[in-house]
Amino acid sequence: MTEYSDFVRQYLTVAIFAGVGVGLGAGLLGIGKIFRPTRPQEQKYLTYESGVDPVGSGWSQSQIRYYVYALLFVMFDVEAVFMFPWATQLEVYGTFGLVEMLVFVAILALGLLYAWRKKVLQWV
Amino acid sequence: MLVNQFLFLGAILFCIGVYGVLARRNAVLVLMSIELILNSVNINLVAFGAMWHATDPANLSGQVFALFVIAIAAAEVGVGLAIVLLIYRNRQSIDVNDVDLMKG
Amino acid sequence: MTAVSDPNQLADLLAEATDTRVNLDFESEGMTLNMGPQHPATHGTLRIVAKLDGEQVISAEPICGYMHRGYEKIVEVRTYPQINALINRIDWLGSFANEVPFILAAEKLMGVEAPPRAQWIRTILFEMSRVANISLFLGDFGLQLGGMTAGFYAFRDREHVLNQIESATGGRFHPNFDRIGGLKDDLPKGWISDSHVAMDKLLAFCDEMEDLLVGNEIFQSRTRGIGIIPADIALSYGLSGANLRASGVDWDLRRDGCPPGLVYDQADWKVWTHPDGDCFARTWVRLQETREAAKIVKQLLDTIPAGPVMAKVPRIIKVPEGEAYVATENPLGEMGYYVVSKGDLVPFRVKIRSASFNNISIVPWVARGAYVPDLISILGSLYFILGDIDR
Amino acid sequence: MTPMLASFAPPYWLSTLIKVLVVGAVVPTTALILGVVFLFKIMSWMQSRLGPQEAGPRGLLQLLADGVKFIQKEDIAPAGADLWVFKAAPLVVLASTLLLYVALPASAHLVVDDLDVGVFYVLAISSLSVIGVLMAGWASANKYSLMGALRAAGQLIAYELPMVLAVMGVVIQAGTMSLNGIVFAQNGGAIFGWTGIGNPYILTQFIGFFIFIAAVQAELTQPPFDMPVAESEIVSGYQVEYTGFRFLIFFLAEFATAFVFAGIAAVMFLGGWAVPWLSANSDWYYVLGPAVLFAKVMLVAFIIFWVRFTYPRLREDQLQSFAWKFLIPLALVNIVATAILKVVF
Amino acid sequence: MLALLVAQNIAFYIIAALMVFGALRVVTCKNLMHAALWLVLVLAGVAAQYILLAAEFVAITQVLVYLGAIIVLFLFGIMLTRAKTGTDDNLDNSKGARIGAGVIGLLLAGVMGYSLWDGFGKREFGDLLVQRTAQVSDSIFSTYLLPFEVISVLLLAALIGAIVLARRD
Amino acid sequence: MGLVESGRVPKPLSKLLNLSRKYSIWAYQWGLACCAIEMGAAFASPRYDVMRLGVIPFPASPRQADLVVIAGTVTDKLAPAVVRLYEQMPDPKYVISMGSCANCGGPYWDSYSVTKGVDQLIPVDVYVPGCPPRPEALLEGVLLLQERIAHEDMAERWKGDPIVVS
Amino acid sequence: MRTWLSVGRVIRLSSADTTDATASGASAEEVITDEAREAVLAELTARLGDAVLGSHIRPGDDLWVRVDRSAWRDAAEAAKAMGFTFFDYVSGIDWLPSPFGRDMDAQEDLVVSGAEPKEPAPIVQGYAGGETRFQVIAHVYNIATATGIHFKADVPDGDLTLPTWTGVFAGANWHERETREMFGISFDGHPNLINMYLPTDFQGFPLRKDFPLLARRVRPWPGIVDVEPMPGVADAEEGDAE
Repeated sequence: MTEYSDFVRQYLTVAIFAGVGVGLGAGLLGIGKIFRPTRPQEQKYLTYESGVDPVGSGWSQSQIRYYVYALLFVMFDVEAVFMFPWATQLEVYGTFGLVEMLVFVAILALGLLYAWRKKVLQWV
Repeated sequence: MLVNQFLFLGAILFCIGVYGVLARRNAVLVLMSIELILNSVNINLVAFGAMWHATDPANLSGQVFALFVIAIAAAEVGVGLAIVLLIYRNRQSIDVNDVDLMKG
Repeated sequence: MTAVSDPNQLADLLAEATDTRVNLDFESEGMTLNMGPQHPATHGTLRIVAKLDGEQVISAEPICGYMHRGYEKIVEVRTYPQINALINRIDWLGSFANEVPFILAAEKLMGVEAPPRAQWIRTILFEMSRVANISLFLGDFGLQLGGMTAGFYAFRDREHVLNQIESATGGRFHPNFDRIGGLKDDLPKGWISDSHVAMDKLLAFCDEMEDLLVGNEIFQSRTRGIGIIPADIALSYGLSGANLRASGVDWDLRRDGCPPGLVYDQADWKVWTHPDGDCFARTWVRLQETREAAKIVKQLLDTIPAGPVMAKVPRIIKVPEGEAYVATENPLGEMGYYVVSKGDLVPFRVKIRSASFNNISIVPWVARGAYVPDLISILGSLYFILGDIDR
Repeated sequence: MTPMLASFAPPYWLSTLIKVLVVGAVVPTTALILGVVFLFKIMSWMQSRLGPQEAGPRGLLQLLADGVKFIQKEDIAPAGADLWVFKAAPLVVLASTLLLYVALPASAHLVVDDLDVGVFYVLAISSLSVIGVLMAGWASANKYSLMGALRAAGQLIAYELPMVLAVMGVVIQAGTMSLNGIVFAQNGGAIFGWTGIGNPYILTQFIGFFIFIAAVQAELTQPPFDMPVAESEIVSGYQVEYTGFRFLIFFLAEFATAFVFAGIAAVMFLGGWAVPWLSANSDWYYVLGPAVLFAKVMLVAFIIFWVRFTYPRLREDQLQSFAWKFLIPLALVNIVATAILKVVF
Repeated sequence: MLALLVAQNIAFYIIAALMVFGALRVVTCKNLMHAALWLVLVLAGVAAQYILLAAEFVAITQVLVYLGAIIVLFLFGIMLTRAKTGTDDNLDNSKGARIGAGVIGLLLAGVMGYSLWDGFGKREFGDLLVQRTAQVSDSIFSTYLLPFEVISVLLLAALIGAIVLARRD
Repeated sequence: MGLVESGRVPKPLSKLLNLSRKYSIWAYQWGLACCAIEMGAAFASPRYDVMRLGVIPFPASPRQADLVVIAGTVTDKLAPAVVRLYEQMPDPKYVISMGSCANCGGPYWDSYSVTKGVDQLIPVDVYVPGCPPRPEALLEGVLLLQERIAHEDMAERWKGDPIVVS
Repeated sequence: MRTWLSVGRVIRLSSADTTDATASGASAEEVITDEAREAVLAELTARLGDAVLGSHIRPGDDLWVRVDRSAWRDAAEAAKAMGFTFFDYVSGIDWLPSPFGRDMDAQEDLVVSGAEPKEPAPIVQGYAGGETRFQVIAHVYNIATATGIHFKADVPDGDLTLPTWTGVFAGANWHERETREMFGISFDGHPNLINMYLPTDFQGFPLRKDFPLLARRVRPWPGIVDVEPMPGVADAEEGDAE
């Protein structure tokens, strides 16, 4: 039971730090708010675009390739998730664990190979 | 803590997710709602896992199942968004009501 | 891919939309990226409007005129010596080199020739401004591609040349040293040996740049095969200087069309060309050119003849009636002055043919289909000076 | 003195308060140190300049002056911006940076949380800053921002993966994910039975170290991977519209992240807070640990910044290919090789 | 002991309230980007609940995969389909459909609430044990070895499918 | 309303604030004409190295800048952009007009397309004369500007006369 | 060293072959005619026929050819076919003497020189003659023979248009835009004839002689110090400079 409470406390600290991170930034911004001037000018709030009126709307249909990269990332991220527990316990599993993971990695590596061969890893 | 706390939370999230799937017409939002559903399921799984683990320390089925669900969710979102993008590219719209590819 | 497929039509639409005052939103698909007039990539106030599909450029249109100072009109109301002071500021990096073709054109109309010593010094200073100009290019191009240290080294070593120019002419930047019929002054004492030292430093700088930048793998991958300009296209756009030679055209006005008054035939040097026509070729040719320029300077320093630096010319310069076109191989490329005189104190009409104007006019052609980061490589390697485009 | 320190067990709230205060002081300090030392001093030295000289002795307070100045700068949000998202984005980045410090051990006990899943936690948290970046880029309603954010996100996720895979070798060797556990494993390790210097994993995992440093470089969006903030094309990417203090938060977060990543690299590959000749259980590390770690961090940071000031930048597709076609396969091969060696020996 | 229990419950309810609020915003808000950011809140809350349930590894996995990767996918999806900066009224179905969905949701909630209460009542967790990563690993590599390998095939299939879909040709 | 602007800051604090502004002048990279190269030499050349004085030429956008050096000819076509970029800078902000063209039109005083002095468009703090001024002149201008900032009263910020480097 | 008369010769100076670098100026001076350019002119005349309205050769230096404006584009094509592939520039000339007094200089200057604002002088065209106030001039180059041709064409006041060269020399695009902006001469078939330098709402064509520089009208040139009083006297006072 004590183990559990220690465990939760560890993560309570993490949560506190997340709060502190936001609070620190917000607090400093608050201090800044006391000091900083506000001097509205006609063009101050226009979007910066090298000094001219924004041309066209601000939106881009950026290419799909970013999406493919993100997708590949997700898949391999999941792979890595399964790899970490395996890595800590490899000594216990020995050859058996090694073979299991090799199969796992090989199957996903096929995916990378596929993407490579289909040329989605390079620009059009 | 009660087991039901978590189960109820899961149930509420599940219902919100169902509402989202039915009420939204933007495909990306529909996918987000599905994520809500999957997460509510995961909460249930982990809660049950914790419950059984407390009695049988060797039993981690709940967590492992949650891991598998996360993996499957990743695959689901990947393919789902790819389909959405494909639809967007072809029709400049991601309104699920407009998508009637299957109808002749 | 795009609604508009005809490049000309697209360019028109684009130009319409990018007018300074009226910005039409003609966007059908994709995004219009605007760079400039305030943009680090445009060395000043050029504006590039690129229509993008993702990161790929469908078309890019340079908008110039932000630095248009009306040179061709102003010179019609200035006397020849006044013009000489003014035109330094066209290509502000190769300042002395701007003066020479104009002075030569005036000399041609007047039938005057500078004494040999003046011709030697002219050539030396001409090449020095080339070194000063292109050494900055090497650093700046590195800066454009993210290698910030190169820029600092360029500014550091360029000072050696500027010092020499300053001690000879009194002007670090805009010497206003050339005169019709010769030069303003003779060289100061000890200048020749100092110049040798400076040129050695610049040669060392070239080696350093080759190590730091041109030889760098990332640099090469950013420039090789990017922005290829074939020779015939280059000719029909009137590209000149290193941009033309990088496309494999063996053409250098210093060698092939050298006007009298410059003594390039007195030195042993080589015109470098590169067959590739890509950004790397342009950089490489420029690097070699800097070395050659330093070599020319060193050779000419050893052979300067003695004698006066000024021919006999009237104190009030009135150029006889006539028309003349003189072009020289300036650091940026061919710079020429078409001078029409009516026998007055002032020229009747001067057409300034500046190198960057032609060099940049190829951007819409060469940028089509490039990626946004390549646009930077292309712009950087074409190497322009705003004043030289807009005048 | 040291035994007393070891027996000092304050209640949770007090220890947490101390931790918060210490980390709250350490984060800006490390960011300032890295900024001044590398951005101003080392960079100037490499570029044969002097760098800032006026603010404070030899200009050492330059960044402090910058900080105070930025506080009094006007805060501008462009008219088209999504206000809340725009304002929250720097905080997300700052919080994710701060969370990284939680796991960084300065000695066996001088650590905020010695998590059982330390490495895993670090990797998970480091992927959070992507959200902040995408928020910033999207909310600015600026084309440069958007392009920069997309590039940054594409790059951060592309290099997150080599980073994850690079540390796998270390985890296999150490058999634990706890960062302190990794330090102990290195300190008490042996190279073919020789225990003279322990077993700093840089010797066996030099491929992992290389991949990790390259990935860190990319995560920090520094040259040669600084396409997302490339000045010469998209001005400064997702930071374009940020003024005053919000910009400073990005700026500080960048250096703080550099510090903590260098720290993680030092812990995982260079033996962390321990020195080889002194057992990791020694009480001396209460004092020595932070100093040793700091020295190692500066060493790693020097490598990172040296590359930064020397190389031109890679193009977006080139850096993606570099990640996917070189680093990731290499990391996979490294994992397999490490695993085989681990099982065989 | 009691204090811990109270603290646990307080933490649970705070997080749960945030999550429910976030989830409601996800399904109702008029701005795609905001919906995604609310989803971030919900997912982070889920990770926090895992921590409360002493499931460390899944919690961090939740952060790594959901917050670090899937959310990025969503954000890319939103940006690639060119969402508007401001609010967008075209995200929801007609009012009738929404009411119907709400009714279905409430009905489901009723049914599930009843059955859950019926099934588990006031059952306590008992003493929670921290579920360490090594145990998770042991479980995967013993009982669930086959599903684990199947996951890789599934990921491969998803990858290939998505690449085929996303390719531009 | 910020304290700094209202001038109700206690003396030691306002001194600190002034000092920080004095030693941290971020200048954004915008060269216009010939002077841009001399500005570049002052900014980037190891020989002049304006960073010594605390002028940091990092930002590429006006949003993070404190100082803009208008280095070169301002044409009528460019004038709207100059004004906009100036206005897009956050307060407090400073302007150095470098070179004859920016000061008064310089050698292009009679041209049909050149604005006769950037002070017609935006308020100028320091004028640096020369065509182009040497980098040292710009450094002198920066020093004078720093001098002024050190004794600046933010409430009175807009009332001083411009400085001319001579 | 070379004098002007030898310019037309190609002297390859690459370090490999510097043998013929010493073209003697003496022999060149004896040449009064320039056979190479005569030949170019002859071929152009053959290709364009009557369209060649006038020509001027400065031996060893340059060639001017005035063509009819209907043949403007044909001239470009002919030149390109003859190997003149390097495009240099296109521009215009306004031959109208400045209506703002002599050289549009300051009033003080006029007082010093004693000249009253005079009647507008007659329009006198330059080399290769001409009939109209506006002429368009273009330069193309043959890099194989290192010779250039200056083409000129008359543009009558009533109809300031000319066929475009953009189809022949792509680089003409910007030059024609510039010419249109500066002189108001438009080019038929140009794809994109918009302002190059000046804001859209700019009034007038700056390089026309009757476009006043208002700053000068308002305030005289402050820098005149060394202009001698009488042009006639000045001839007698010619001296060494420096």
